[in-house]
Amino acid sequence: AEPLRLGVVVPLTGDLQSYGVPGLKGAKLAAQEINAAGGVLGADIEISTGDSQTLPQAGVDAAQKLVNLNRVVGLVGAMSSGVTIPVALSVSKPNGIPQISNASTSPKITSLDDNDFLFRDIPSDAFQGVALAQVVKDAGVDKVGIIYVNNDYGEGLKDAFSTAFKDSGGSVVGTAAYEQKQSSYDAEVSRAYGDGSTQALVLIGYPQNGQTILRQSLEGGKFDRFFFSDGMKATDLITNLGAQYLNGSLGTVPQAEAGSEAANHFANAYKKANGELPPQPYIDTAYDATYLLALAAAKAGTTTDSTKIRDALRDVAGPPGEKVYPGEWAKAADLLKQGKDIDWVGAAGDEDFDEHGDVAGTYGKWTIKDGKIETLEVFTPSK
Amino acid sequence: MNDKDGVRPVLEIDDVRGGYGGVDILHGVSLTVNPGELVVIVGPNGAGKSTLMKAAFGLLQINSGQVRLAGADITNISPDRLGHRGMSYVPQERNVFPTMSVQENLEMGAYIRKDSASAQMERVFDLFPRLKERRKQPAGLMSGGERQMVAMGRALMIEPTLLMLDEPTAGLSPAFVQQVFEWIRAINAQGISILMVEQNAKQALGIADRGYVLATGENRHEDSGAGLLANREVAQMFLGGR
Amino acid sequence: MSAIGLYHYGLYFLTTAGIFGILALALNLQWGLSGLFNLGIAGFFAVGAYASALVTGPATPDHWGGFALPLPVGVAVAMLCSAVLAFVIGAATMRLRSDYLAIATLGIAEVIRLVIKNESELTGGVRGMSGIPSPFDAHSGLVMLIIVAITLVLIYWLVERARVSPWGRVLRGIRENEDSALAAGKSVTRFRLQAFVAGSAFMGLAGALYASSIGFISPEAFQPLYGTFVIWVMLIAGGSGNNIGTVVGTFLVWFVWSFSSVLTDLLPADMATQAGAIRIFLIGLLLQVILLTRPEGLFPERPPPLIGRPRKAADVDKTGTRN
Amino acid sequence: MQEFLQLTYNGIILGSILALGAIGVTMIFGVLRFAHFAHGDMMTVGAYSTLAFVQGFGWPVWLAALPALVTTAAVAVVLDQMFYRRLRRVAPVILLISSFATALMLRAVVQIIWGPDNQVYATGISIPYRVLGLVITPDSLKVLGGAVLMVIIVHLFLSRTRMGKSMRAMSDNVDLARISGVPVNRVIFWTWVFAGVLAAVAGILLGVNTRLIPTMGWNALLPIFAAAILGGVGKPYGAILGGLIIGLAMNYSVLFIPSAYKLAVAFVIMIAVLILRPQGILRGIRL
Amino acid sequence: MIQVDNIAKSFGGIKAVDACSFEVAEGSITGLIGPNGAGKSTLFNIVTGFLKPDSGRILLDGDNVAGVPPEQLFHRGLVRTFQTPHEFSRMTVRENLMLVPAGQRGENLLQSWLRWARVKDQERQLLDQVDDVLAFLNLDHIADTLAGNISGGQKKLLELGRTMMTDARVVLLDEPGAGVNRTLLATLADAITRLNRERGYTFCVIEHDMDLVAQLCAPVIVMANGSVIAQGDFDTIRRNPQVIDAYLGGVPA
Ligand SMILES: Nc1ncnc2c1ncn2[C@@H]1O[C@H](COP(=O)(O)OP(=O)(O)OP(=O)(O)O)[C@@H](O)[C@H]1O
Ligand SMILES: Nc1ncnc2c1ncn2[C@@H]1O[C@H](COP(=O)(O)OP(=O)(O)OP(=O)(O)O)[C@@H](O)[C@H]1O
Ligand SMILES: [Mg+2]
Ligand SMILES: [Mg+2]
Repeated sequence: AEPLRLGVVVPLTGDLQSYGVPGLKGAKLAAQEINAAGGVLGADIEISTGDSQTLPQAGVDAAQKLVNLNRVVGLVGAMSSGVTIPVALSVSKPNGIPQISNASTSPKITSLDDNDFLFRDIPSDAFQGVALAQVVKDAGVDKVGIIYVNNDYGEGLKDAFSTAFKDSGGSVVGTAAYEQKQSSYDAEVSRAYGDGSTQALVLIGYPQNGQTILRQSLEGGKFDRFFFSDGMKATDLITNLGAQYLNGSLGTVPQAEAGSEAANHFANAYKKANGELPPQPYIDTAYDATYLLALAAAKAGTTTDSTKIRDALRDVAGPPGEKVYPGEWAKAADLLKQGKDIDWVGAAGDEDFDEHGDVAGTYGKWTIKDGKIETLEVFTPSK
Repeated sequence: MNDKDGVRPVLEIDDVRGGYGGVDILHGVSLTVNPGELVVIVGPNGAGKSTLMKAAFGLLQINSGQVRLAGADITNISPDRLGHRGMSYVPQERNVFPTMSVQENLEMGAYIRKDSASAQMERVFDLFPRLKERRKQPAGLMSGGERQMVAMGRALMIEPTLLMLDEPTAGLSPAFVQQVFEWIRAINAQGISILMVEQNAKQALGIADRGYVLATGENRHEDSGAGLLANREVAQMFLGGR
Repeated sequence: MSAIGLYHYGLYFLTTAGIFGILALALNLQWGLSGLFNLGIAGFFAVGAYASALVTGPATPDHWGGFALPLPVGVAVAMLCSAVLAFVIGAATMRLRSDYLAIATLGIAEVIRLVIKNESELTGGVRGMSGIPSPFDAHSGLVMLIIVAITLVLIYWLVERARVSPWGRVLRGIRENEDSALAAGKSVTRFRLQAFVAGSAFMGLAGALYASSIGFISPEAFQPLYGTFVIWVMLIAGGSGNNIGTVVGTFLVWFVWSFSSVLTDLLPADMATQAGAIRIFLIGLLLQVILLTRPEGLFPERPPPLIGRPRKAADVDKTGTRN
Repeated sequence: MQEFLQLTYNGIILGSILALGAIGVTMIFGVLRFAHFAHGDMMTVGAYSTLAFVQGFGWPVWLAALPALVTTAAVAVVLDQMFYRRLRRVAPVILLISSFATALMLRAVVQIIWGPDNQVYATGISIPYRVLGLVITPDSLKVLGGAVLMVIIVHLFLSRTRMGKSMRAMSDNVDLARISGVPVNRVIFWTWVFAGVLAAVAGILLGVNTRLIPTMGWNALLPIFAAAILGGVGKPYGAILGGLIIGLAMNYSVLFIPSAYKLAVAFVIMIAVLILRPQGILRGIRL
Repeated sequence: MIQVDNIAKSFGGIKAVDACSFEVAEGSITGLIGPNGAGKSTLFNIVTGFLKPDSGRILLDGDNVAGVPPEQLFHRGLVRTFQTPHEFSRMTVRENLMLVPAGQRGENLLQSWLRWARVKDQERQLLDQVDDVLAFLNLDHIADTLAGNISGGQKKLLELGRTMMTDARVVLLDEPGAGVNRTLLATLADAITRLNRERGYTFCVIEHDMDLVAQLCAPVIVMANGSVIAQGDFDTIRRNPQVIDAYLGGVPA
């Protein structure tokens, strides 16, 4: 049969370039596993890559080429909503190509008029903000300062967090947005520190600059207690900064309810294929997205009809059906062949698409203990 | 005039052709300056006089022919090496460093000197007292004539064996023109050879040992200064007749 | 690769190149003709895009605007906003040396981007603006291409005529020597301002078309250094001062930019992760080669034809200046 | 007051890094009359080549910096020989575009070799000193020391050699400089060596102060240009002042407006200076 | 026609022009001479609006125009040349001249876009006019050369040519003769005289070539150190000991 051609649009250059390659590796890992386990309907998955250069124009161009010239039937990506949405509007939607973003958390995507071709396997940032507020509150902290990355991810989380946190009686003393291009963040730290009554810093961002912000917070003696969003869940951060400083810090991350088995499988498989799993988020989601497209193709019985693949996405992603986990391609393919229903539980979570193509959030609460990241519990934030 | 038999010319320009990259401007020009000589080039505007000077000083692509300094081939040599060989040159246009002060301009003239140039600077200041008054003023803000003085002064900061001047008196007041000519004669008398382009042709040829008339990139006439002045055709065509 | 895929990609490619072409022509009006060193292209482009999106987009609680007016209105508003902005900036900076104007406009573009990012009441902030309509809902289809193509031809015609006209002559004169232009009674600031404002208005127009063709805009689309530089590269590679060159340069550079991935796709699989960087490296190298071999661009500037006289083979001296 | 002092100190640290970058930019502009857009990426090269020696041989940063300075200077000279030298006779804007291309290439090379992720010279944080309630970290002192040292070297270079004057002469009138015997090519060579060294030091200090990523230099370029302009282009001492002003202004700005506008403040100041004092703040001061 | 009334201008500590007063009478060819740095060019810059005087008045037809910008003065018939040629270097010699005339329709962008035929008409006439000037100045063979690539003397001629492209009433020439070949200089002098006689141009000429001054100018004004030290016809001036001392340097002109 025809190979299943999938396209991955990631930023390999430009501002968010450090997320591109790991995400790409995640997608490729899934393809390798599936191909090794017999492929989709007997055919291999072929992954083509497009460099979004972190720019909407370039991202759309890359997607156009993937769809029109490489004839891919499904897209994974892109990173930021600023690229994901234009790609969906000018490529996926008009060409009828299912697109699963592994990283865009903007609430805008939920309501986007995309003819149901745009999905994402990462929850909208509205949920995580609530989860994070709950974690902070449960830790007995009432007054916080927030530093967030000034993009749609950061702002969305910050808004959701602040609202939820205030609703539960907490107060936000200082808030500062940070621009990724800057090299020093003392001023932002001061601003978040506010009048000095803050008990902890809530840091919503990415490790690149997050590392600098933490360092300057610690060195400046302003904060020594931290709460992190998923973007900050990174072992690198701990080694670079020194474990003792981050002991007891808490964070949230979208995570599968079934516990960490799926995630562990993924981490091990990644390690085997590419070496240590890097700190960046959105690798597991890229992996899941690729799996989901492949499962949908297997379910739809076609590697070429993108609309049918889209139609099958919800079936394979959610209940009813037998749960299948990362690394269980052969089993899944078998079940599908027998006409049975399956329910994918991914490395990053349950990944059950709702009517908007969004996934609900269950969140892991993680902490840093003796230089290691440990998951304490998985929970559904109470609205 | 010296007897030059057996003496090597200071500067020989031998059948030089060249231009600014496109068409040739010089179509085989030849010229000689013997030691201690004062040679003047005259000719209509656009004849190629300045071009010839630039060619001699390595500022122009020479396509054929040769330039020799004291017998050594210096064709297409880089201009920053010529100072060390005793050549000094005042271009017609853009001949000062506009944002540098008068004094700094003069210091730039002495750039290749190893020894102190202060004595020479005093001499230049004696010649052009105005420059001394204005030693701190940026050269680009000087009047046209004052700039010309700076340009001359700069070239005199080394004591060259060959001094090349492209219209040194343009824009100078009559008193200065007179003075500059006298002074050119004086340094020439010290044994410095001089090659000079002038539109003040009568006066220039008056003090010249020899003169060349250039037109449309070719040699037209060559004679002693007095000889050219006496030449009716030259006077009619190139010196303004009267 | 299928024929239909090629066709669709072709539509998209040409539409995008056409929008870039409008930007490059506008820049040629400013730099090529008038020596106005505008490094704020992305800013004017962004203002046009947002202005048009605000008036043509659907009503939304997320930000101001959303009047759902037709595209021509959006275009007009875009041009007006960019022009007004250019006028304000220009009135303050037209006196500056060209390299100062460059850095000033570069800074202004960055400020504009930050304002767009942070004033979310007005612009939707980092979330961007979605649902920007395009005529007949043809975001990257044939209709959009036709609209862009017609606009490109029109702008070409306007800029070319401006170039050969006495107006262009005055501007080239100002570019060469301000004092002389003043002594000839030309109001340097007024002419410059006209060129700056007209060029910026065209950039705004390009922004409006871009917003309409892509349907969603966010601050990321308007990176000052990046967005601006691509246009400069197009202009210089094609030949600044030469409108044909500008358009050819645009298409060529965009082609190279876009299709350099074909080269890096040939790399062995384990190099795939470096492919993006290698591609950028190749783009840089190619640009260098163009500059080294054709420093005046593929089509160097030529004095315009004498419009009052039937064309004859004007043998213009094209040698470089050395003194 | 306390906070103000802290912002001042932090502003000076940031400012001195910007200043080093700006001196390089301003010197290149002074001699060759074009804005060198690859300067930020030369900083990146300096920072990463230091990292290579730190990681490869386990050297301390200051030692690893030495070969890195040489490397960066060599890169600068090679770039000049390969590209810029051939474009010197054409309009400066061509050089500017060429340097943009160079910037793309350098960044790509760094990314190909070292990958796109965060890197650090040394892990852990440095325990700060507290002086009068002011938080002063050892790293920031290193940055300050490095910057001051470089400024002294720049000063000696310009005042003790004829380079300063040669550079100015060339920027005024290249042909006349050559006529006067200025070895133009040599001056250009040394300008690039020096610019390379300055860029490398700025990049290393930036890396010490924060971390290394391939876009670090490119992202620092705009404020560096702002600093160079502010000081009056072509004036190294002005660039130092410009860097400090930009650094301080960016830090103080958070007292008044949202921190996301920090960079905008740098530009608004710069533009205001351009309009009110187009020659930069330090018109009178010369090399 | 032009009255310079007690003008002063200094740069930093340097008094370039100091209490300078004189008059350029309508229809005259007034010579302005004086040692280098006397302030002649500075005065021109003030009269033509390129510099603002520190004090004093410039009367043009009785109106004080001190500080009026140059482009406006041009439209009042005041035209100048520069001492160092200010050509438009990357434009052809012909374009350098075509640019000058005022009131060109095509200078209005909208007219250029919308009324092309009329713009074209006007260009046609302009070209003929330019051809005449080029022929007159012996520049016709280099009409299509870029002005940056012509010789120093040719640039001076071009400078003069630009003043011939207008309906000037007063023309201020800053050293039109410097660097111009003597043969051509005679032609140039003729041209100035003819423009003066036939078209009624008033001239004010800075010049260091005494032959030219003698032939052309009456009256002659002598400046030194920023103010007028003598004026009158050339023969009187040349015998003025002060002038000889400051300027002529004992040369019998
Ligand atoms: N912008 C300026 N800044 C400082 N000094 C200036 C400036 N312009 C002119 N000067 C000085 O003012 C004096 C008058 O200059 P001006 O150019 O008017 O002289 P000039 O009479 O035209 O002389 P020349 O015959 O040499 O052209 C000179 O000493 C000159 O150095
Ligand atoms: N930079 C240049 N590029 C191209 N052509 C040039 C350049 N400079 C001069 N020319 C051409 O070369 C010819 C000779 O010019 P040159 O400057 O040598 O004349 P000249 O004899 O010095 O005249 P003048 O007495 O007017 O100074 C001129 O016709 C001119 O058009
Ligand atoms: Mg000449
Ligand atoms: Mg003068």
